[in-house]
Amino acid sequence: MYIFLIGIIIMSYTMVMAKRMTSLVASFRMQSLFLFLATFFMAMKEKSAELYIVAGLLLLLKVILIPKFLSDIIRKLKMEEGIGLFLNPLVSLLIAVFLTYISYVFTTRVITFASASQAFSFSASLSVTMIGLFIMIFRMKALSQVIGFLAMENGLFLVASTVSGGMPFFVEIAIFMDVFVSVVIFGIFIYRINKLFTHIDVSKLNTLRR
Amino acid sequence: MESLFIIIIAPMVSGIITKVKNNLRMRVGPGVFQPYYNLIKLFYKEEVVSDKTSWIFSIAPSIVLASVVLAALLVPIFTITPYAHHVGEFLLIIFILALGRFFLALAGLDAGSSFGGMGSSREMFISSLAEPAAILSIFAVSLNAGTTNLGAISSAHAVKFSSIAAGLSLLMVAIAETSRIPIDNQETHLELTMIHEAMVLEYSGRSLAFIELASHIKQMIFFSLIANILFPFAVLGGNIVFGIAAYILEILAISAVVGFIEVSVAKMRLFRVVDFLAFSFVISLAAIVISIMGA
Amino acid sequence: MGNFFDIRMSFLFDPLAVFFLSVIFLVSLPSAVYSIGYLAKKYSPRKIAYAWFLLTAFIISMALVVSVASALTFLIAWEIMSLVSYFLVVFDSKEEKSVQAGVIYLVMTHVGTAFIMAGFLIMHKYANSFDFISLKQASAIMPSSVKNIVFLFLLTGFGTKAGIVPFHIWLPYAHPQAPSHISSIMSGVMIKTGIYGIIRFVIFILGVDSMWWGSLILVLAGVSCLVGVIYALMEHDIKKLLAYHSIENIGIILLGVGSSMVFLKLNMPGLAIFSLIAGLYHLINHAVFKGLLFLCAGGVYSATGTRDIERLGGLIKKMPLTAFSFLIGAMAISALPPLNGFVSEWLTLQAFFVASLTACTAGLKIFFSLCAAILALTGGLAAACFVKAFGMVFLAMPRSKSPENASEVSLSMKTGMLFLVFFTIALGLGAGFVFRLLKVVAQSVASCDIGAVKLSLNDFMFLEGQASGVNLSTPLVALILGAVMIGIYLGFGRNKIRKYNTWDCGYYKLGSRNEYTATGFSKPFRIAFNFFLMPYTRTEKLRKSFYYIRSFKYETFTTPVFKKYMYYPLIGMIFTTAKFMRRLQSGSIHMYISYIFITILVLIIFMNKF
Amino acid sequence: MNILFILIVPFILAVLPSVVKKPRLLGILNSVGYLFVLLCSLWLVLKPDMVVSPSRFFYIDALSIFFIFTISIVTFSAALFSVDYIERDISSFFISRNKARAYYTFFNIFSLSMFFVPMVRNLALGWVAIEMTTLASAFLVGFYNTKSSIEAAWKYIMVCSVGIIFALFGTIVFYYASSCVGVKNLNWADMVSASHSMDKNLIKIAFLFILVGYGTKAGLAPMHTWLPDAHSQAISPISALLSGVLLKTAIYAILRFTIITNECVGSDFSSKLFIIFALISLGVSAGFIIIQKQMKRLLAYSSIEHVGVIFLGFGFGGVIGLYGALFHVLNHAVTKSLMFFGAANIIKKYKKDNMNIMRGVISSMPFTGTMFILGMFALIGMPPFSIFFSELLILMAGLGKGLYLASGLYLFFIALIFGGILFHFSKVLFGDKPDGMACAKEGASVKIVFIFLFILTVVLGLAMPGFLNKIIASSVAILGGA
Repeated sequence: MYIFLIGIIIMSYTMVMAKRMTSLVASFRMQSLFLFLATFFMAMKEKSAELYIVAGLLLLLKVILIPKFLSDIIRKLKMEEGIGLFLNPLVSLLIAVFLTYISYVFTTRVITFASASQAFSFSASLSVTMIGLFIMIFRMKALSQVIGFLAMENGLFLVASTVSGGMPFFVEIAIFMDVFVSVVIFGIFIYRINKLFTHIDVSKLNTLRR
Repeated sequence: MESLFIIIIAPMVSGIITKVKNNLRMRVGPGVFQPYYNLIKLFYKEEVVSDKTSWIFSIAPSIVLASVVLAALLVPIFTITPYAHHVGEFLLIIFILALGRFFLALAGLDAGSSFGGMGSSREMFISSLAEPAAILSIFAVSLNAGTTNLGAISSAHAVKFSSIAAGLSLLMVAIAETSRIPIDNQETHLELTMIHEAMVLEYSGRSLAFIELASHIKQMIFFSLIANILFPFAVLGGNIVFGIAAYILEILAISAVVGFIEVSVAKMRLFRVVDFLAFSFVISLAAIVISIMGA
Repeated sequence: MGNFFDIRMSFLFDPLAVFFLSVIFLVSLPSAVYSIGYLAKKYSPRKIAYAWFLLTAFIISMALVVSVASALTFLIAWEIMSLVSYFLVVFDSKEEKSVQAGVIYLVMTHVGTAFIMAGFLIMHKYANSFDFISLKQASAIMPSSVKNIVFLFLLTGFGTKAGIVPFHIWLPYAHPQAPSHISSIMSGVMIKTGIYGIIRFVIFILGVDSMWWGSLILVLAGVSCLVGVIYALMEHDIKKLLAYHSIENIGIILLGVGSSMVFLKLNMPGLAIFSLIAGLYHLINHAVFKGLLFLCAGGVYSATGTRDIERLGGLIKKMPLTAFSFLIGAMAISALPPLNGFVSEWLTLQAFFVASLTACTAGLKIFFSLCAAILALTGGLAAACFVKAFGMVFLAMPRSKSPENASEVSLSMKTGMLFLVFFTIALGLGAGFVFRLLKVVAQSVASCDIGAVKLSLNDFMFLEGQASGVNLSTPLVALILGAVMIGIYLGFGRNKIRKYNTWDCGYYKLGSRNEYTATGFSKPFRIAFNFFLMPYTRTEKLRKSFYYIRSFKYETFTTPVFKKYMYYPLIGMIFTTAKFMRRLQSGSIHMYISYIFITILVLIIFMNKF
Repeated sequence: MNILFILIVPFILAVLPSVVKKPRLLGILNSVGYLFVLLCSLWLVLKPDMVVSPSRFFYIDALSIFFIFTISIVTFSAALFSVDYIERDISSFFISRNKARAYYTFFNIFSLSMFFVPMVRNLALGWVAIEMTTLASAFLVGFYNTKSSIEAAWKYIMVCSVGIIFALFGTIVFYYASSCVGVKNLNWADMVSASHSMDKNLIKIAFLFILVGYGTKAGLAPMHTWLPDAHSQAISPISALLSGVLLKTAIYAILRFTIITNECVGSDFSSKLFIIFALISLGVSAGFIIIQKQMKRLLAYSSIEHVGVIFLGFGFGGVIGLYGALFHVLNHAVTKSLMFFGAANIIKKYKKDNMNIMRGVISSMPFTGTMFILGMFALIGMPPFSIFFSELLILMAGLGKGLYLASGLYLFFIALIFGGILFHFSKVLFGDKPDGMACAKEGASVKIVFIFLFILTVVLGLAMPGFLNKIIASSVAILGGA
C-alpha cells in the first residue's frame, strides 16, 4: 500500500522537476498508474466490486485516454520544448517537499484517523493536491496548468478511494464524467488560445486588468 | 418731551465738541450754534439729485431721520422709563440704527459713483464690527442691574467698575458710529479719506439737512446711553431738576472727552479700525467678566 | 415572522408636525405658482411636465418626512426626498456642473443618511419597534453612553442635510444648480427637515441627556453663522450667495434650538421654551424670506441670463417689483425692524441675555454672551452682504450688456413673490400672534407646561426676582416709523430739485466702469477675515514683447478651508488606497490561483482561531 | 412532478436548436419555455407543502424552492432579452446564425445545470452540477471568440476549476467524517441528522475547503479574480445570468454545508469566516468600483460587493440577518439583471465600453436610460427599491448582535460604493449625447423585460407578497435561525 502512495508522491515530484512538456505528461501518466494500483489494492482489500470498476475507469481515463489526448495536443501544437518555469526545478522541488511536510504535520496534528495508513494516505493526497496547485501556479503554459489540475484531481481520488473507502458509486461515475468533460473542454480552449495568440503561454494573457 | 429735548439740543452738542476742539487748538472757532445755521442753510438750498438714482435715494433721508427719532424715543434721559418702552428696548435701538444705516448705504451705492460705493462699503464694515461691542457693553451693565430693561438699568444706583469699563467700550463704539477721529474725520474734504461723508456725498439741500440732523441725534443717543449707563445719577432720588442738571453735565463732560480725543490722536488707517473695534469688544467682554465676578 | 418592520403609513400630527407642514406649504405654494412663468420661459413642454411631476413628488415626500410616526417610514420618505431633490438638482442635465453638483449632494446626504440609519437601528435595539412613541419610551432605558453615540450620529446625519459647518459643502453646489423655484424650496424648506430631525429625534424622542449636547450644537451653530456669512460676503454668484446665507441662518436657528437644549438640561422650562420658540420663529422666517430671495434671484436670472452680480446693475428701473420684493427680503434677512427676521433674531438675543442673567455658572454666562456677540456680528455682516447684493444687482448703472434689455417678470412669478412679501411683513408685524402659536408647538415638543411663567412677546419675565420685563411690539415700531416719515413729508415735502450727473470730480465721462464693484465692496471684509479666508492673488501678463505688456490680468481668490483641509485629503486617501489595490487584479492567472492557495493555507493554519 | 418540468423544459430547449433553424423563432420558443418554467417555480413557491421529493435523487425544501424561484426569474428575463440581442448581433454580423443556435444550446445547458444545483439530494452531485455550470458557461464567456473573451474564459474556467477542486476535497472530507459515523451516502438530510457526532476538526477543515472552493465560484474576495473578467467579456444576457444566479447557486451549496457545520461545531465558526470574507469582498469591490472605467466590469465588481453583503447577512445570522441575506439574494438577482441588460443596450448603442467617453445616455436612449438610472438607484440601496430593505435588515442584524465594528465598516464601504457608482454612471447618463447619434428605439421584448424586472424591484421593496415572505421565512427556519 505505502509503496503506491510513495510512488504517487515521487511522481508529483518528478512533475515538479519536469522541464519538458512530454516528461510532464509522462510523469502524470505514471502517477495515474500508481493511483490505479492503489485503488486496485484497496479494491482487493475491501473486495468491493464498485472499487474495481472505479479502478478500471481510472486506468481507462487517466492512464490511457487523457495522457494520449494531452500528448496529441502537444504534437499538434508542436510544443515539446520547455514548459516555461517561474521557479527553477530545484527550488520548486524544495517547496514541494516542504508542502508534503506541511500536509503531513497538519494531518497528524489536527485530525485523528482510524488507522495510520489512513492518516498517511490522507497526508499524501493532501500533499499531492497542494503540489498540483503549485504546478498550476508556477508553470506558465496552459497545458501544464491542465496537468496540474489533473494532478490535484489525482490527489482527490486518492482520498476518495483510500481514506474513505470509495464514495457512493454513481457519484464516482459522475465525477469521472465531469473530469473527462472538463479536460476535453480545456483542450478545446487550449486550441483556441493557440489559434488566437499563436502561443499557449497563459502568463502573457494579462490584458484584462483592474 | 425728553426725546424732543434730545432732538433739539443734538446739533448743539456737535457744536460744543467743535468748540472744545478749537479751543484746545488755541482757536476761537465757530459758535456752538453753528450746526443750526448749517442745517437751516441746507434746508432752504436747492437740491441736486443725480439722474442715475432711484427712489431708494430719495426716501433714504426720511427713513434715516425716522429711525433715529424712534431710537431717541427709546432712550431713557432723566426719567426712569423711556417714552416708548412698550415699543422695545436697547436691542431695538441698535437694530433701528442699523435700519437707517442700511438705507443710507444703499443710497450711497445708488448714484453709481465710486466714492459712494467706497463710503457705504466702509460704513457697513465698521458698523458690522462695532455691533457686537455695542451690544455686549450694554449687556454688561444689564448684568449688573439684573435686567435688560433700560429704564431699570439706568435706575440702578450703585456705580460699579464693570459699568465704567462697559461705558468705555461704548464710548469707543460711539466714536466709530458717529464717524469721529480716529475712525473717520467729519471735517475732511478729501473724498478718499471719507467714510460717512463719502457715503452721503451725493446728497445736497434738504435731504442732506435731514441726514446731518439724523447723525447729530444719533450721536446724542449714544452719549445719553453712555451717560445713563456710566453714572445713572440722572435719576437719583427722582428729583427732576437735579436729574436734568446731572444729565446735562454728563453730556458736556462726554463731549469734552470726545473733543479732546479728536484733537489728540491722529486718524487711523481703515484696517487698523479692526483692531480698535476688537479692542472695544474685548473691553466689553472684560466688563461682562468683571460684572459676573461682581465688581 | 418576516415582518420585521411594518411599512404601514402611520401619521403623527402633533403641533410640531403641523408647524413644519405649514412651513412646507407656505413656501411650496408660491414657488409652484412662480414656476409656471419661470419654466415656460426656459424649457420644453415635456421638461415642464417632468418638472411638475418632480415638484409634486418633492413636496409630498417632504410632507411625509415631517408627518410620519415611525422611524422607518421616516427613513424611506427621507431617502425619497433626497432622491427627488437630486433629480431636481440635475434638472438641467446637459450641464456638467449640475451633474457634478448632484453627485456631491447625493453622496453627502447619503453619508448623512447612513449615520441616521445607524442611530435609528441602535435605538430600535432597545425599542424593538420603529414607532416614535415606543422609541421615546425606550430612550428611558438606554444607557447614557449609547445615548451619546446616537446623538452624535443623528447630529451628523441631520446636520449634513441642514448644512451646518463642516458638512455644508454640498449646499453651495446644489442649491444654485436647481431651477430657482426649487432652490427656494430646497433652501427654504428642505434643509429645515434636518432641523426637524434634530428637534424630533433628539429633543422629543431621545430627550436631552447631558450638558454638552446643547453646547456642541451651539458651538457648531456659531461657527456655521460666521462661516456662512463670511463666505457669502466673498461670493458673487447671487444664488450661491443666498445658499451661503442659508448656512448662516441654519446656524441662527440652531442657536435657538441648542440653547433650549441646554436649558432643558438645566431644568429651566421657561427659558427652554422661549429659545425654542426663537429658533422655530427664525426657521419659518428664514423659510419665507429665503424663498422670496431665491424667487427674486431667479427672476433676475431669467431676465438677464447671468447670476454674476458683477455684471448686473440698474435693474431697479427695469424690474421695479422684483427690486421691491428683493429689498423686503434683504431687509428681513439682515434683521431690520419691523420685518420678521428682526423679530426672531431679537428673540434669540433676548434668550441669550436672559439666559446669562439667570444661568447658574459663570462659564455659561460668558458662553451665552459670546453667542450673543456672534449673533450680533453675523447680523451686521449679513446686512453688509445684502447692501452689496442689492446695490450691485439693482442700483446704479448696468455693468454689462446683459441687464440693459431686461424686462419685468411675468405675472405668475410676480404673484409668487408678492405672496411671500406679504408673509415676510405679516410675520414681522403679527409677531405677538405667531409667538403665541409657536408657544404651543414648543411646549408640546419639550413636553413641559410653563403656565406658571409669564411668557408673551410683550413683557415676558422668567424669574420672579427680575425687576421688569422687556417689550417688543413691531406694529408700534412700524407705526412710529411710518408716522415720522409721513410727518417729514407733510411737514417739509421737498423743495425744488435739479437732475444732474453724479459728482465726477470733473472727470468728463462717468460710466459704469467707474462704479464700485462687489469685489471692491467686500475687500475690507476680505482683509479683516484673512486669517480664515486666506486670500491669494494671481497676476497674469499678456505681453506682446518683453518690453510691451498688452494687458494685465489680476485675479484674487480665497482658500476654501474646509474643502482643502478636510475633504480633499480624505478623497485623496481613498483614491490612493484604491489605486494601490488595483495591483490585486494584475491580469496574471498564476497570481489569481496563488490567491486561492494562500487563502486556503492561511485558513488552515489559523483554523482554530475561528 | 413539476420539478421534472422545470428540468425537462430546458433539456428540450437545449436539443431544439438542432431542429429549429431560425434564431428568432428559437429565441421566442426559449422565452416561452422559460415563462413556463417560471410559472412552475411560482407554483412551487405557492404550494411548498405539496412538494414531495419525487425520488432518491431529488431533495426539495423551502430553501431550494427559493433558489429555484430566483433562478427561474432571471433565466426567464435573460431568455426574453436574448431574443432581440441575438437578432441584433446577427444583423450586425457579430455572429453567424449557427453560432446563434449554439448560443441557445449552451444557454439551456447552462440553465439546466443551474436548476440542478438546488434540487439534487446528494451533495457530491450538487458539486458535479456546479462544475457543469462552469463548463457550460465557459463557452458563453468566450462566445465572441476574441482575444480578450478567450482570455477571460480561460481564467474563468481555470480559477473556478481549482476552486471547485477544493470544494470536492471538502466534500470528500465531509463524506469521510460522516462515513466515520456510519452515514455512507452523501445525502444532505442524513448528514444533518448525523452531524452531531461527527469529528469537529474534520468538519472544520472540510468547511474551510468548501468555503474557499465554492467561495471562488461565489465570487468572494480574494478568490473573486475571475469574476470581473468573465462578467465583462460574457455575452450580456449571460452576464446577467452569471452574476444574477450563478453566484447564488454556489452560495446555495455553501449554505447546505454551513447547516451541517453549524449543527456540528456551532454557528460561531462559520459566521466569523463569513463576516471576514464579506468585509474583504466589500472593501475590494469598493476600491475597484471607485477607479473603474468600464461599465460591465463595474457592475461585476458591484456583484462582488453584493455577494459580500449577502455573506455578511449570513454571518450576522439570527432571524433578521438570515432573512435579510436571502431577501438580498433575490433582490440582487433581479436588480443586477436589470442593470446588465441596460448596460448591454448602452454598450451596443455606443459600440464601446469606456465610461470616460460615453455621455448623454438619457437623451440618446430615453427608455433604457430611465430604466438604467432607476436600476442604479435600486442597486446602490435607495428606497423604495428592494435592496434598501434587505441591506437595512442586515445592518439591523449586525447592530442587534452588537457587532459594531463590522456594521460600521459595512456602512462605510456601502457609502463608498454608492459614491463611486453614482459618480461614474451619472457622468454616463447625463450630459450631451454624441452629435449625430439618433434616439434609440428598443424592441417590445426588451421593454417587457425591463418593466418586468423594474416592477419586481419596486414590489419586493414596498409590498412583498405573502407567499414569498412565507417561503423565505421557512428557509430561514431551515438555516437554523429560529
